[in-house]
Parts: sequence; C-alpha cells; structure tokens
Amino acid sequence: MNEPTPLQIRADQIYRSMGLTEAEYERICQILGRLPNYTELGMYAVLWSEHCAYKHTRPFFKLFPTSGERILQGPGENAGVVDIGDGWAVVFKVESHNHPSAIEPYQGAATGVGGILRDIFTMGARPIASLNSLRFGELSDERVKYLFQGVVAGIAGYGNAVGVPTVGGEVYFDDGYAGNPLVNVMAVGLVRHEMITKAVASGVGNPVMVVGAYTGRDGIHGATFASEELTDASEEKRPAVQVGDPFTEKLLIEACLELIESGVVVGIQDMGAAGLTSSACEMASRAGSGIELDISLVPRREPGMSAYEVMLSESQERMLVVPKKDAVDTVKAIFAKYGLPAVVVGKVTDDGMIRVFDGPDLVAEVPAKSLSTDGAPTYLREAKPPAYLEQTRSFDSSSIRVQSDYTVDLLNLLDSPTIASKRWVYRQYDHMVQLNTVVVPGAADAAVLRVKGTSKGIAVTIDGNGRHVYLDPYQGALGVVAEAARNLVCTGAQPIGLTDGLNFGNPEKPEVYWQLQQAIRGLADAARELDIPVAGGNASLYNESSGRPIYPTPIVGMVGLLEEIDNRMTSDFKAEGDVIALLGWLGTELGGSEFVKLKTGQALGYPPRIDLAKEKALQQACLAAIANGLIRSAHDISEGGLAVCIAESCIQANLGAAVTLPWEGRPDELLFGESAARIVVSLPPANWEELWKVASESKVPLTKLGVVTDGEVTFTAFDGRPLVVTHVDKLAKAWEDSLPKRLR
Amino acid sequence: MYKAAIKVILKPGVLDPQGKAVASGLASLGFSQVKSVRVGKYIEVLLDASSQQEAAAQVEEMAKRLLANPVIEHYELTVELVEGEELV
Amino acid sequence: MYKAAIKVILKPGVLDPQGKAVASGLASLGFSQVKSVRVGKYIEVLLDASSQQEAAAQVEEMAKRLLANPVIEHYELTVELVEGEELV
Amino acid sequence: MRVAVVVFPGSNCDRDCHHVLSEVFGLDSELVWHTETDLSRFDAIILPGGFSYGDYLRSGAIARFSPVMESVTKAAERGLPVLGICNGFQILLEAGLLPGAMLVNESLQFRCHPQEITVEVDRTPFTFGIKPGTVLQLPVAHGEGNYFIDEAGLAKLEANRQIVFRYAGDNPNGSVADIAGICNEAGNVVGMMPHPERAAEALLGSTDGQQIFRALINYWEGRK
Ligand SMILES: Nc1ncnc2c1ncn2[C@@H]1O[C@H](COP(=O)(O)OP(=O)(O)O)[C@@H](O)[C@H]1O
Ligand SMILES: [Mg+2]
Repeated sequence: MNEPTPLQIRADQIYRSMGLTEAEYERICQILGRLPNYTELGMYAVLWSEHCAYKHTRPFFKLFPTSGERILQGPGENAGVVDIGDGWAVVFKVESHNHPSAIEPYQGAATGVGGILRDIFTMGARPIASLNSLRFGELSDERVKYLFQGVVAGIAGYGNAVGVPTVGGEVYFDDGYAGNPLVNVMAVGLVRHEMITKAVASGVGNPVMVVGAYTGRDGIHGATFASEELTDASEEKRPAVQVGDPFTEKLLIEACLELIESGVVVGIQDMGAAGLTSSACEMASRAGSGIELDISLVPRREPGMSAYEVMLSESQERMLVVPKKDAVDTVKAIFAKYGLPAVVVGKVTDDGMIRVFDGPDLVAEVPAKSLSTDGAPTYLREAKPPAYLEQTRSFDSSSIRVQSDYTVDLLNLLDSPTIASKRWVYRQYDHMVQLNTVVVPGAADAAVLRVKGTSKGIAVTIDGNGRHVYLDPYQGALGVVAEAARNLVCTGAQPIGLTDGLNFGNPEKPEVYWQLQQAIRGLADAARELDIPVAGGNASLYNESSGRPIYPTPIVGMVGLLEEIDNRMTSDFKAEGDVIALLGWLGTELGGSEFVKLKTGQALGYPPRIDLAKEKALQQACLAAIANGLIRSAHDISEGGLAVCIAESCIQANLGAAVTLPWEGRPDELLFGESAARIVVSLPPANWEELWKVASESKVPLTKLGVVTDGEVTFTAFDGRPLVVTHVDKLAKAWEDSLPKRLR
Repeated sequence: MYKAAIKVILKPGVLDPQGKAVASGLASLGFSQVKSVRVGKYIEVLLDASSQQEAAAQVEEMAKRLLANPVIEHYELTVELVEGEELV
Repeated sequence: MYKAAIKVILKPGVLDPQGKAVASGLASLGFSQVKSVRVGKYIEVLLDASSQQEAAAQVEEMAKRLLANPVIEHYELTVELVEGEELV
Repeated sequence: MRVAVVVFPGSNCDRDCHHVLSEVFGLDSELVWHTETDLSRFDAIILPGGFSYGDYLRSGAIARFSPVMESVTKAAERGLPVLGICNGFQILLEAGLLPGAMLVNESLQFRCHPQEITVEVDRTPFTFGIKPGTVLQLPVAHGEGNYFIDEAGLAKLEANRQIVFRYAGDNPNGSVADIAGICNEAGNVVGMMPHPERAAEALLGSTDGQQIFRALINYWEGRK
C-alpha cells in the first residue's frame, strides 16, 4: 500500500476521511510542530474519535459523584472498583457494541462481551458475571428478528464458552431502535484488594510486552466507525467487524490472572478500540511516562502489514503488559503454558513520547498525553429542546376511552415483547457456571451471586427506559438510576456503585445534545441523592439511522451488597393467603407507559416524575422489611404498572391474586401507570403490624391490596366493579409464549 | 432435480478461530507439514428447476440471502443434474 | 505447497438439525423448489509434501483421525498443487 | 479418596467440580492440567464441562488428543471410575471410550435450565446405590447434547444396560431415546450431559447432584 505523504495529507485533506476536522488537524500539527505522517494521523484519528475520547460527554463527567467510602477506583481506569469488605472488591463496567452489532449481530455482540471482560480481568479481577442491555426495533420486522437472534446467540456463544455466567439483562423493543440496535454489555469481577492492578506503564526501562492473540488487519478504524452515523455505506465498511475467539479469551483470562498473581506485573491494559495505539498511550499517559515500540516484533497473523495497520489493528484477545525488568521469562513461561505468545515489543521511557519503530525506522513519534483522553479536544455544542416534545407533552390520557373490563389489556401487555418473559433469551445463556448464581434470571428484579467463603451476596442489575428519557431526558434519567437501585433493593441488597452507558444520537444536532445534557444531569443528580457513586461509564453517540436518532438511552449498571445472602429476596409470591401490599405511594401516571403505547402505538405524555427523597425512603423501608424477615416477596413496579407487576409475581409462583384497588380514579391509570417509588410486597398476615411499623418509621405509605390465591387473578375497583378476571394460567401463557411465537 | 453444492468460506483477513485450533490440533498430532487451515461450511441443496441455469440462479440468490453472511464470508457454488429425491 | 479441500458431510440416516433449519429458512424466504438441505463442513488445509500422492495420503490420515468423526460423518477430499504460503 | 479433575484448555467447569468435591464432600480433589501423563495416584477421574479448544470443529474432537487422555484411557481399562460431564462426555465419545457421537441440539440453540432426569441403572460407580427410576433435578447447559447412535448401537446399549440417565419430561436437545447419559460395557466409564456439580448445594437450588458424588464415595468405600 502506498501511503500518502504528510504534504499530500494536508493538500488532499485526507484527515477528513479519517473523521478529523480541519481544526483538529491544525491542532495536531501544532502539537507536533510539524505535519503528521499517515501513521501518526491514523493514531490521532482513532484516539480522538468520539468513541475513545468522549469529546462531547467528557465536559459533563465532573457532574458525577465519583467518591465514596467504598470506592477504591472511580472513573479513569479500565473499570471501577468498589469495596465489599473482608478484603474483597467488586470490579464492574458497561461497554456498548452498537455499531458492530448492527452490521454483524453475532460477532458484534460476541466481541462486545469479550471486550468488556478484558476490562475486568485487566484489573486483576476474575470475571464472575455479565449482563446485557439490548434495544431493537419491533419484532414484526424480519431484519429485527435477525438482529435480535444474532445478538443473543453471539452473547451466548462468547459468554458460555469463556465460562462467565450471563446472569441478567434487559431487552426493549421499540421502533425507535429499528435501524440502530443497542447492545450494551456489563461485566462484573471479583478481586482481592491486594490484587487490584492498574494500567500504568511506569519504571523507565521496563519491558513492554504484547500478549495473547496474533495481530491481523481486523477492525482497523473500528473506533471511528463507532463514532459515525450508520448509513447504507456502513455495510461497505465491513472489515471493521471483528470475529471473536472465546477460546483464546478463556486462555487469556487464566494466563493474565496467573500472571498478576505471580506479582511481576507493573501495569497491564487490554487492547480494545484502537488496539496498540490506545493501550500504549493510555498506559504511558496515566504513568506520566513514555513508551518506545518496535512494531516489527509484534506477532502477526498476516504478512505485509504496515506500521499504520499494526498500530490501529483491533484484533481481539490481546493485552499490553509492562512487567518488572527481570520478569520477561516469567511472563513468557506463564503464557507458553496456555499456548499464547508473549513478546517484548518495546520499553518504558521517561520522555512522555510514544515512539514507534518498524525495525530500524522511526515511523511515529507523538506525545502520549496529547493522544490520551485528557489530551483530546472537547466540544460544547448548542442545545435545544426537540420540537417533538410539544406534541408528546400535549397528550392527555383522558383521550383514552375508559372501559369496564381490562382483562384483555392486561393479557396484551404481558404479550408485548418488551414486558414478556425473556426466558427465550436467558435459557441460551449459561447463567450457572462458576456456581455463584443464587438468584437466577427471571426470579427477581436483579441477579444475586454469592461470594464463596463469605456469607455475602452481590446483586447486579442493568436498566434504562429509553422511552421515558425520550419524553423527558432529565426525569427519565433520574428514573433510570432510581429503578436500578429499586431493583437491587428488592433482592435485599444495598446499592454501592453504578456504571453508566450513554447511548445517544448525533451530538452535533442541538436536540440530541440537549437530550444528552439533560440526561447526564439526571443521572448525576440521582446518583448523588441516592448516595450511589459513579465508578465508571461509557458513551456511544451517533446512534442514528437514516438521519433519525434512537431514543436517548442512558443505561445504568448497578451493584449492590447483601451482607447476609440468606436474607435475599425474590419477586414470586410464596404462599396462598399471604397479604399483597403496596410499599410506596399511590401512582397514576400513564405518560410514556406501555399501556399508552398499546392504545396509541406511540410514546406520549410526561414520563413518571421522580421524587428522590421518596425513592430513598422507600428503598430504606424495603431493605428493613427484608432484613427483618417480614416479607416473602418484593417486586418493583415498572413497565406495565401495578397490574403487570402483580401478574408477574403470580406467574413466577403459579399462584393467583385477588386484588381490590383501594383508590378512586381511572382504572387504567391505577392498573397500568408506571409511577416510580413503588414496590409490591407479599407477607404472611401475621407480619402486617411489624411491616406497618417499619414503613411508618421510614414515612412510607403501606397499602393493603389483597391476598394471594391458588390461581384466580382478579382486580376489583374501589366500588366493587370487577376490572380484570382471569387465571394465572392464561397470564402465564401470554407472557411465556410472546417471544417464542414471534421468533418461530 | 438439481443438486447444488455451496462452499462458504471466511473472507481473507477475517480471523478463523476454528481453523487456528484445528491447525494446532493437527500439529500436536504430528502433522508438522501443515501450514494453515481454514474451516468453512459445505452446504448441499436439492431443488427442482426447469434448467441448470435457473437452478444456479436460484441457489446464487439463496447463498446471498441466507447461506452465507456477506459481512465476513464469501461462497462458491456448483450445480449438477441428479436423479432421485434425496440427498445422500 | 499443496492445498487440500475436505468436505465433511453427515452420513445418511443421521439427523441434520442445521440442514433442516436452513431448509425451512429457505422455504420461508419463498424458495419453494427446495427439496432438502444438508449442512456440513468445508476444510482447507495448506501443507508441504514431496508429491501430490504424499499430500493426499497425509490429508486422508488427518481426515480419519481428526477432521471427520466416522460415527456420524463421511468425507471427500481433493488435493492440488498451489503457489504461495497462505490460504486466501 | 483422591479425585482428578482434568483441565483442558477451555474447560470451564473444572473449578466448579473441584469446589464441590473438596468443599462439599471434603475429598482430596486435584486439578490436573491436560499435559500431565501420570494419573496413577487417583482413585477416580472427572472430565469436567466447558468448551475444550473452544468446541471448534466438533466438541471434544481436539481435546481427546491431549497427552492426559492416554492415561485416562489406561485408567478406564483398569476399571477406575471415570466421569465425563457435558464437554467431558463429548470428549469420552470422541476418544471412543464411550459409543456414539454428539450432534448440535435440535433447536440449534444452547440450552441452560434445570432438567429432570431418570436414573436407569445402578451398576455404575456414579449411580451406585441409587434406585433405578429415581428422578433427579440437575441443570443442563449445552449446545451440542443431541446424542446419536445408530439403531444397532442403540440396541446394544439397551441390551447391555448402558443407558444410565434419560431425560424425563421434555427432551432438551433431541437425543436418541431421550438419552442423557451412558456408560461403557464394564460400567466404570460414565458420560452425562447434565451437571451434577451445579446441584450440590442448597443455596444453588437443588442438592440432587450430591447423589452422584455420594454414589462414587459409597462405591469406593465398598471396594476398599
Ligand atoms: N459516561 C461515563 N461516565 C463516567 N465515566 C465514564 C463515562 N464514559 C467513560 N467513562 C470513563 O472513561 C474511562 C475510559 O473509558 P473507555 O474508553 O470506555 O475505557 P476502555 O477503553 O477501557 O473500555 C473509563 O474509566 C470510564 O469509566
Ligand atoms: Mg479498557
């Protein structure tokens, strides 16, 4: 390949085709004091891409509360680390793989799993769980079916093979994601405090080693690809899609953990987006050092690769390791055991430069800091509320006809793919390997894992209602954090840290930028009010297709701690005759609900208002009720409202419920409104007084709704009129058959 | 009746984890002469058509739409006239 | 250098879930002429050998020992002389 | 009792088996890397589940040539109890220590869920003392558990009482005759798709899997 010269690059504005603006190019020239060559330009182009540099989101990160007693590592490393006591810590992070998954769903999702796992074990932690948050268009569309099936198979194919259980997740189907699905994967690891390892290249003269898979021409410019809108031409950029090799990843996990255990590692960093370039510059800039590399030493899969290609390759399953000076042989021996190459390709220097040689030739020389996230430009843009809000906010729920019977609506809601059982998904995931999954997918609002050798449990969840955010980014984002926390609390776990994933459209559009700004403020305010520090995050912008942005979709992965795993709680009713009660406030907000979508086919109205003080009180009350053994089930009210919440607790238990709504009002609002700060609990009648005390101590209302029955399900209005009359078998059929019948 | 044989192979440059694993498996079995291995799919389709040409056109269409994943794979196909109603 | 192409196919009588799925996939795409489909593997091996015959013998051995499982599969192979050191 | 848990590159239930053997049953369990060739110090061998060599080509096809497999074969011939779980079962099939072969699940999907199975015979070390007909609830987790054997082979399995477990209720993968596990003619080598190690602690939902390991211990104590 004939590379253009520095002069040609300037003359022909070649930087533009790499996604750099004129001003960015000028800035590079200034930093270098000369014109960049092709390889250098490529390095800047990827590392200054939105995907790597967070050019539009970074200015907001300072809003996040990032410290707390338990935070051992906040944002800035490969993953956040939170202390759980007894010398153990939890490591977790979310990463998006939206664009690759839109092009090649299986491999896109699979490599997404692989990538986020590397962020975990590069910190010295053994990955113990993964979760995923998925968004697709409607399942009536054949292409959507293909994407959905491919993504789930890809997550299963990779996660099952590496032996990390996929314990949870969420899937929403909405036209807003038709051309641009979202695939966010969260991984969770467990580490002894003394094994926590950072991605720093320190110690002048220390060797720099490439370990793991061979380097090929995979995904060159994947990061810039992830920073552009999807167009039909995206299909042409196909080589940007990489193929994952979970077998090599599994070996890499074991080898890296063994290596870290051996005590010879100074720093280690996975090679994700922008491969060798980003890992080298991040390790050097964190340590304030420099790195000198000879890329002719990098083990290759293909002949004839240029410096540019080696530096920008996104071949998967590779890491960059800086061991102690005398430990090269130790590293080689450990990797040899697993049949993986480990090769010295350079050394740590003290001049802050990334200096790249190809044999004797110097092919690139740039200051590490200038390439790193901190050195990249940031942008503040014009923000403007989108025009659609006028229409959505003028919605009046009284335009929906009041009915005398809501049985069919309840069945239809249970049948809607967003609400329906996700068994079709999680039965493809090995969610049990490693023998820690105590609360399995489908059993509660969050998964619970034990920590072997202790009595502790870790609860994990991932959440984000994009429709609510679309209708009001600030309130919707508050709701995302509140719901994640509520989900953990319903299992009896105290939330201890969160990681966010910001999935938005093109930030250069004022409306999208406004959504982004509002949503980040919401996430930050909720995290602060609820005392849940932000330990890390990820951003994926430019999620659009045919010029239409996705629903703004911030998602939150959250980790909670149960000091006593024996106190865990699940969401299924447990016994006939138990009292069903609402912990929390009366809520009647239909805006943005699944019910409104069912009736109008649209996202309309104001989403539920979030009151963080109430949210906090509710969560305290629920935790106290669980810790004192007062309740037998807890299930948070979300999509589909109270009726769906109770129906799910029935279906899981194969029991029924006789509920009388103790409020006056529109039945649809009472049954299907999605107001927050509400949890449905069930308890033996004998515990009522005690629970009442716990609730009133936290100043949280507790309202009796009915009793658990042996199978009949009835919802009755305040005045005794029947609203829903059915049987758990019918509910179960609608809920369980929804995905399988649509995917046949 | 026509029988089409479609070979589906990963595009050059695309990582082939299976091929890699098979190559190292063969090496450890003592087949030291092996330089590289690629693993793809071999698909046989038995179909009715009015002519060889029509059969080929149909199968080409199938390969494009379902049998191969154009993002990472390419394919080669052959079609022949056969007797009988079953693939053996 | 020799390039061997090995087709590995399920034996008659062995249920082929993939073939069945592909057949019904094709049917639902409107390819109604399709009678049946079988899905197997297509493996390419690049190897050094002193003669075509030796290469074929070696590959036969590989197929017997590793590439195909005789309980469920049979194979066909061809070997040709090629230039170059890479499979493309 | 010393039990070897063989670790192939890509095994991922090795630690789980080891955990159950040592923490739940207090046995002297050891993780043995696939390059080891001497297994003479062990009283039983377990080939755990997972994805040896990524399950590339065919599950178990490459692992069965691991150096350790020669000693596994010898031990099996000597009559030592050998249990292959899931991928371990696939390896035993590929190695020819058990008859038949595995195909991809009929659904073409990986399946992970609790599954009821019936114990068919008590003549193996891993079902020793379990009444035939006993139903156990053990998780399955596999993509290639569709056991195949031709008619003659099946007749032989039935005649020799080599079918050790069958799926009760829904067959999760389409296996011939609902077969979930088989043994060799002598009975000492057993392969099973379900994971007994995943059902050995109450905290994880079922303790039925303990019966498999308890059977082995009883068998071994009876032979001492
Ligand atoms: N939305 C966000 N909120 C908080 N921290 C973030 C966010 N996005 C990125 N970060 C932090 O920026 C750092 C770099 O992120 P990223 O480039 O995704 O890391 P990696 O390349 O290791 O996946 C990480 O420490 C991450 O936690
Ligand atoms: Mg990283």
